Amino acid sequence: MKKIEAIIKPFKIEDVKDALVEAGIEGMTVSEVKGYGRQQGHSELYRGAEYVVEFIPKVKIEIVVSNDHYLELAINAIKEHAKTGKIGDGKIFISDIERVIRIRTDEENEEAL
Amino acid sequence: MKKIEAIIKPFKIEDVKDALVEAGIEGMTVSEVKGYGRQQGHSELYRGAEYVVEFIPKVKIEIVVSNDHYLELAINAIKEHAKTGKIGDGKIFISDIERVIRIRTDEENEEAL
Amino acid sequence: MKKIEAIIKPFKIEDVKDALVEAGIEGMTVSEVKGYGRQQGHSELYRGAEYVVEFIPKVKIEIVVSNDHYLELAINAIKEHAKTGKIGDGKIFISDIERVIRIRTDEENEEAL
Amino acid sequence: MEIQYVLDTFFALFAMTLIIFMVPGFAMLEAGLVRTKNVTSVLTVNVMIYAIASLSFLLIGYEIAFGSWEYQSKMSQWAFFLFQMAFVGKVVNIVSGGVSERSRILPLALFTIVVGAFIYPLIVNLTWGANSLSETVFDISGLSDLAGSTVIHSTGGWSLLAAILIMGPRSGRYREGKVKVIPASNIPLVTLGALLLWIGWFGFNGGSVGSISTKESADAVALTILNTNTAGLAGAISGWLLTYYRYKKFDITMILNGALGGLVAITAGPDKYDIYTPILIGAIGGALVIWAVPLFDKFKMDDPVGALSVHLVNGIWGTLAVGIFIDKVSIWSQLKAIVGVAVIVFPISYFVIYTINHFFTLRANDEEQFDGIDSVECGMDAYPEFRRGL
Amino acid sequence: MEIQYVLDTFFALFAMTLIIFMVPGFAMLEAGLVRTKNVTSVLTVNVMIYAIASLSFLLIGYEIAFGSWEYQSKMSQWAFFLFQMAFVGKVVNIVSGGVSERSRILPLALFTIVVGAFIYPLIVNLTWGANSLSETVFDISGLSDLAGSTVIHSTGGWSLLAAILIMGPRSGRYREGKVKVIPASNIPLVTLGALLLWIGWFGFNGGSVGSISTKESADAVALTILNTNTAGLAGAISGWLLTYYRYKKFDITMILNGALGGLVAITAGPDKYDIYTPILIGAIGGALVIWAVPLFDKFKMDDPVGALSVHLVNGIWGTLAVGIFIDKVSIWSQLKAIVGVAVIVFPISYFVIYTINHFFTLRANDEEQFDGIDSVECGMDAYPEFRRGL
Amino acid sequence: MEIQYVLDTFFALFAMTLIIFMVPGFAMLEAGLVRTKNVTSVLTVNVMIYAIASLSFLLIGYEIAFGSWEYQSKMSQWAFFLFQMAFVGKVVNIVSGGVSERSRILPLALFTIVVGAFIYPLIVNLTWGANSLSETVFDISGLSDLAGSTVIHSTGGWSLLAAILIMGPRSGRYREGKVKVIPASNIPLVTLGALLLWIGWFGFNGGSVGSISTKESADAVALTILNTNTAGLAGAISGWLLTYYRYKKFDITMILNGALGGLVAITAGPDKYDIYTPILIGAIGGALVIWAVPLFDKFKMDDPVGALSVHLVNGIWGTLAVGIFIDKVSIWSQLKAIVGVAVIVFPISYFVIYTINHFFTLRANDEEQFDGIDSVECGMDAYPEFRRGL
Ligand SMILES: Nc1ncnc2c1ncn2[C@@H]1O[C@H](COP(=O)(O)OP(=O)(O)O)[C@@H](O)[C@H]1O
Ligand SMILES: Nc1ncnc2c1ncn2[C@@H]1O[C@H](COP(=O)(O)OP(=O)(O)O)[C@@H](O)[C@H]1O
Ligand SMILES: Nc1ncnc2c1ncn2[C@@H]1O[C@H](COP(=O)(O)OP(=O)(O)O)[C@@H](O)[C@H]1O
Repeated sequence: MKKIEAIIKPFKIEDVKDALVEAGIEGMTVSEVKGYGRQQGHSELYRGAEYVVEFIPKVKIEIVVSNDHYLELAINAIKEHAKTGKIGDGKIFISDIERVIRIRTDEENEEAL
Repeated sequence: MKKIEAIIKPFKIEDVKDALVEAGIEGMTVSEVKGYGRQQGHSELYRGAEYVVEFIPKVKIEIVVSNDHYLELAINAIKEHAKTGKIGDGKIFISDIERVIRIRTDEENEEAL
Repeated sequence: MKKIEAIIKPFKIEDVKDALVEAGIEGMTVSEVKGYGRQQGHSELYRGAEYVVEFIPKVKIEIVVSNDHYLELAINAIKEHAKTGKIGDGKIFISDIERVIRIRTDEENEEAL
Repeated sequence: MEIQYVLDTFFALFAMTLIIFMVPGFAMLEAGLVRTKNVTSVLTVNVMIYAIASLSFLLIGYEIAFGSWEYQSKMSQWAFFLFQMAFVGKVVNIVSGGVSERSRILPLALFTIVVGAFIYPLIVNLTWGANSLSETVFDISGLSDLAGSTVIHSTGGWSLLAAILIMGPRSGRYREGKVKVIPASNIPLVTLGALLLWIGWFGFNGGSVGSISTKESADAVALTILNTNTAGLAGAISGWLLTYYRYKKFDITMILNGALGGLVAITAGPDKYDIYTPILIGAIGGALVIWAVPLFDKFKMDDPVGALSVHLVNGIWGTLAVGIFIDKVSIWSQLKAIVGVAVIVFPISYFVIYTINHFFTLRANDEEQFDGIDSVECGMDAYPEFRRGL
Repeated sequence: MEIQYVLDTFFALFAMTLIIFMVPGFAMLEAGLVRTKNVTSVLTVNVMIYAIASLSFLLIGYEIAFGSWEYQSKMSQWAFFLFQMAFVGKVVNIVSGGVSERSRILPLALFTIVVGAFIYPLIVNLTWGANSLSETVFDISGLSDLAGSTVIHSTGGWSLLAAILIMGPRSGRYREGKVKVIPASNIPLVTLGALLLWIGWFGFNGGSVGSISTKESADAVALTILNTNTAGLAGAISGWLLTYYRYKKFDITMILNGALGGLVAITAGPDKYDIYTPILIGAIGGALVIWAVPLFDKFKMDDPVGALSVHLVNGIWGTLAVGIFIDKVSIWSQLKAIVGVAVIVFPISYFVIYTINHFFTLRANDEEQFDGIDSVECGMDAYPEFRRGL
Repeated sequence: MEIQYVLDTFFALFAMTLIIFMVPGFAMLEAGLVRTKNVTSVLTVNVMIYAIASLSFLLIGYEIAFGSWEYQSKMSQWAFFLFQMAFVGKVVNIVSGGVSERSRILPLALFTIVVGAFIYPLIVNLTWGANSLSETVFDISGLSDLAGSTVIHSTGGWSLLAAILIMGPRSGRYREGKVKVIPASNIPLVTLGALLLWIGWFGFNGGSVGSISTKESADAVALTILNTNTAGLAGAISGWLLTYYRYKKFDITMILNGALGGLVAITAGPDKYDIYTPILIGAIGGALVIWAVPLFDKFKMDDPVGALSVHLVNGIWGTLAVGIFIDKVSIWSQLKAIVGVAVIVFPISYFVIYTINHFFTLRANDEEQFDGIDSVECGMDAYPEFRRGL
């Protein structure tokens, strides 16, 4: 089983979620993070002084999938719908998951997804 | 060493933490996330229009354990105390950790846990 | 490719970020978490009753690096700049990443970092 | 006589002060109703409106409205001015509230000058003031409107209608035939703001009686405040029952909008009713809000704070109500004035806003709206330390 | 004479307006003290109380309390009514505050009708008003209570006691013999609310003098406001010193509750003391709050806002204090009235709440409490964009 | 005569009430301007200042200022006291605001006693009051200062200067020659607070006329309030134009500080100007704030709320302005008083704060500042459920 972690721009989350659901991905976990990268933060003004907010709000999506088929579907859905072409679109990281348990039913692995 | 990531219902966090501590797990990291899955979001009302909040608040617990003994203890503690039997109880994901460092002492791996 | 997850004290984030950037690490993702460990939470007062806030605010830094050179650089930067010597300095976890994609360009792996 | 002069001056200052509480009132109400990313700009606009509209009225508008600074002599002319000045900003507040979350600040400031210096003073001139068009076809001075159901609220409402037609809805609000719900970000502020407005209304309507220094006028003031309050109570309750009846939930934004609707509706004649009629007028006012809010949405007239429903719809209803319930007041004079104000204010506002929009672009574009007006126009978050959820 | 009529009318309207600031005052105080998940419902309840209690008093309660609308002729009857009406909601506010975070809205609304139309008017009748039971054993009109230490605050307190006994504590509040601390969610709102209440008290007590139009009454009003304020100051300071002495920390919720305790305690006789006695009365008032808050917790009487300690305990203390410090006032009449109000209000309230509870279930169940009353009853978050922490 | 006594008493109480709205005004303004981790302690300090300063003035200060309780007989002595008492806390508010986010509470409380009981009463004695040093070289009673540009605002400003010099900046504020920006945490509170202060100013300045009971005094009061308001409007607009001109953004904290600067500047003579001069005085006042805020930062005088710029700079400017614009007022008397107050208040304050600091350590250390004064001093978060962002 694989875990996909994608860091995307916050305003893309609705589109990406819809695309994932359409691709048959039924579960995901989302959290707010801040990113630091090539994209520059925006400058704010306060009492006559300007300053740069360095960490940029991003959304992180975590999806665990049971096989390569869904892996590719998910990656493609994210790539397609999170892209704006402008710097800061984010990254996708894939890693290995050894075991999955559904708490409600004690089901394990593929069945738990 | 293994990493346990558990997504649970927020109001179970106290119970689960107590159970983990009792099982001898001394450290954990917790964060708020939003989940999307089979559990349906609740509907809210605003100025005469109803709408559904799709992402449901969940809590994510991350625990790194040094061996299978603690792994099983932790999994059981979570399974037992996070279960309500109703949809949306959440999932447990297990993956591999290669190396651990305790920043304060520079200790590594088992000793760092 | 490796993923570094470091849990540190919140007021160290600026220093650590600067050190990482100096070490040539160009991207990272940061989030707020709460920690439970040996460090004791502080006590608060409310209407004549004292109580302990058990979960302590921490910051989690996630960095994916392409090779061992950067891995060591990053670990050292974190170890050095997050250390206060007092309990609760936090931990660094290292794990494996199989694949990385930059959403904007479709570049993969080393090129995507 | 001197003592009457003193008392009426004191009373005007008291009433004025209550109305000024409507400045934080509107500011908090609107800041609570919009999303956090637009809060700073909404607050900036509210402060700016008070400053610019009042100063425009001082420098230009007052003399247009009342002919001269010596318009009256029964109280201190400064107190009379202050009381009148307190009204001006409210007209623009109605407009700015209804177009919030998508409007740029500078063009709004320009429009504020025009309203404070010309549009509102013109309407006051024709109704409460110098009456320069008397005995022409535009003579609407037959209007019976104690504190401005038409003069203030409808005037603001027609201007807002023009602004909404020109600016369009917030981006993403109407998609594929569906209304996207955009919830208020801070309900305590909404409540605080609405309650401050409510209190301000005592000054608005009570002060409009114009004198407290005789037994009769003291009674009139007290009755006015009583009836004003009663209509607010009834509007809240009718808003409450109607939403509860339909949704089995309590929607405090609608309850408060209902109360405000009731308050607008009573404003034309609180000194004229017995103490029970305002229950009916206010309850209908509240019901009109509950009915109008989704209606305007159906026509894709996006109004984040419900200003059209509260001020325009109930401004009309309240003005008609005086004609309906009070024998001595002709419903035809009321209708004539309602229409008269509409045909003056709407086209002028439309023209002015259209022109301003042409040179300065009132509407923030979609990307700016996504990022929030605060970051584009103010460079300042309203709540920078509070983490914004998904 | 006419000028006195005018002045007293004006003054009553001024005092009434200050009291109405207590509506946002209570709303903000309570919204700040409860958890974010219950804020919308607390605000809804506060607005609803003002609307329903006032309208009930207008339609039914006022005539029960004062016999007829012509009760007095020294000021505009409408002003007199408005001033009296401003009190009613406060009684229910005391109750709703003390049972917040676990009560459903509809049954509270029903109880509000009963209090506004019957229970509170009955107590007023017996003390300040028509005095229908005069010369019976229930005659408590010997009570000396300027602005309601007993009539308002104890009445609300006894009702609240009944409500708490029937409803029980918030779920999870008392576990295995330990008190679970549930911190306030928004301290600025708590502070704003308490300070608005404080200002409202000037109107409450000052206005209760009933006239300002002679030299003597003007002095009495000024002394009343001075003493009211002083007791608040002293209550704050004593609350402050006592918590600091015990915990070496400054607990602003206790400081503010101390101030409110002092204000309740002075309310029975601020016109009668010299200018130093209120320091003592207020300081004891503040101390009583600090002492009573943990005490009620010991008896598992869960009161999220400290209403029992502020209003009931200090309502009793303040009423006794007049008997203690003022020669002309008999402490026995005071005691008789305290007990009289208790034996009238507590059983009636218990019966009414019990009955309402039987048909409509006042208490939200554990799951609803966990999710928050807002989502169950209002379907609306108070702060939907602010992410709630663990 | 009696009716004048009544009217002036009533008016003083009205004015006093408006000033008390400045208590929540300052509290909300400062709570909004500091970081969330210091909000509870800022609120605690604000409440404490009101309690302690007022009580110190009641017990000691008033007689120092005015010689005796029988100082005047034209209105109720209690009303006169209340009006004067309402001023005291403001002086300390200026100080506490300017040193917030780094000061401990207890030493501030001690300083509050000294200001309320001695320093401020001394200055009042020399200017508005008993004038004990008349015909000495310290006689500054030639000062023309209606409501305290010098007596209140400069006094507070000089004390604050002493405090800032002794305490130093917030830790981390000036690093390697750069100013670290520390944004306000809650802009709606800032706005609410500033607007409440604005309204309070009507009472401050209007009430300082001292009487409303004749035609002349009624005119003077109304003119005073009009001019006060106008200067605020002009200050807001000038603050707005200047920041917009430089940064192409709207900075509401500067707009509001500009308004407050204008209000401070007009305070010395609002009864003396015609209705247009305040536009100039206020606009310059606003501009001075915009210019002074970065200037004080250049000298590393860290003032989170801009109190030096608003109160000290404009206190001086406002006092001079009367000398400049009003023929009858000598600019030399004004200058003498400005300097006189400076050489009295600054050294005394410096000495007192230095001594307090020696025994009780005013400044929280770096670690405490990092954690926030709330957790160290109050043990209580202002917003415990809102998750604090990075
Ligand atoms: N090496 C990395 N490790 C973890 N997160 C990263 C890394 N590089 C980038 N990110 C995340 O991806 C986001 C986008 O990266 P950025 O360099 O700004 O743009 P782009 O991905 O378009 O090149 C960052 O804000 C950060 O959250
Ligand atoms: N494939 C997945 N990847 C990541 N998180 C998931 C996945 N499936 C479910 N989750 C998380 O688990 C939570 C519970 O899942 P849900 O399907 O609602 O109920 P249940 O686990 O009882 O079947 C979701 O809200 C989501 O946070
Ligand atoms: N086994 C673990 N799994 C996950 N997170 C951990 C673990 N142990 C510690 N942590 C995180 O590291 C933080 C610091 O740990 P703590 O035991 O308090 O101090 P120290 O690291 O100095 O021994 C904790 O607050 C928690 O967030």
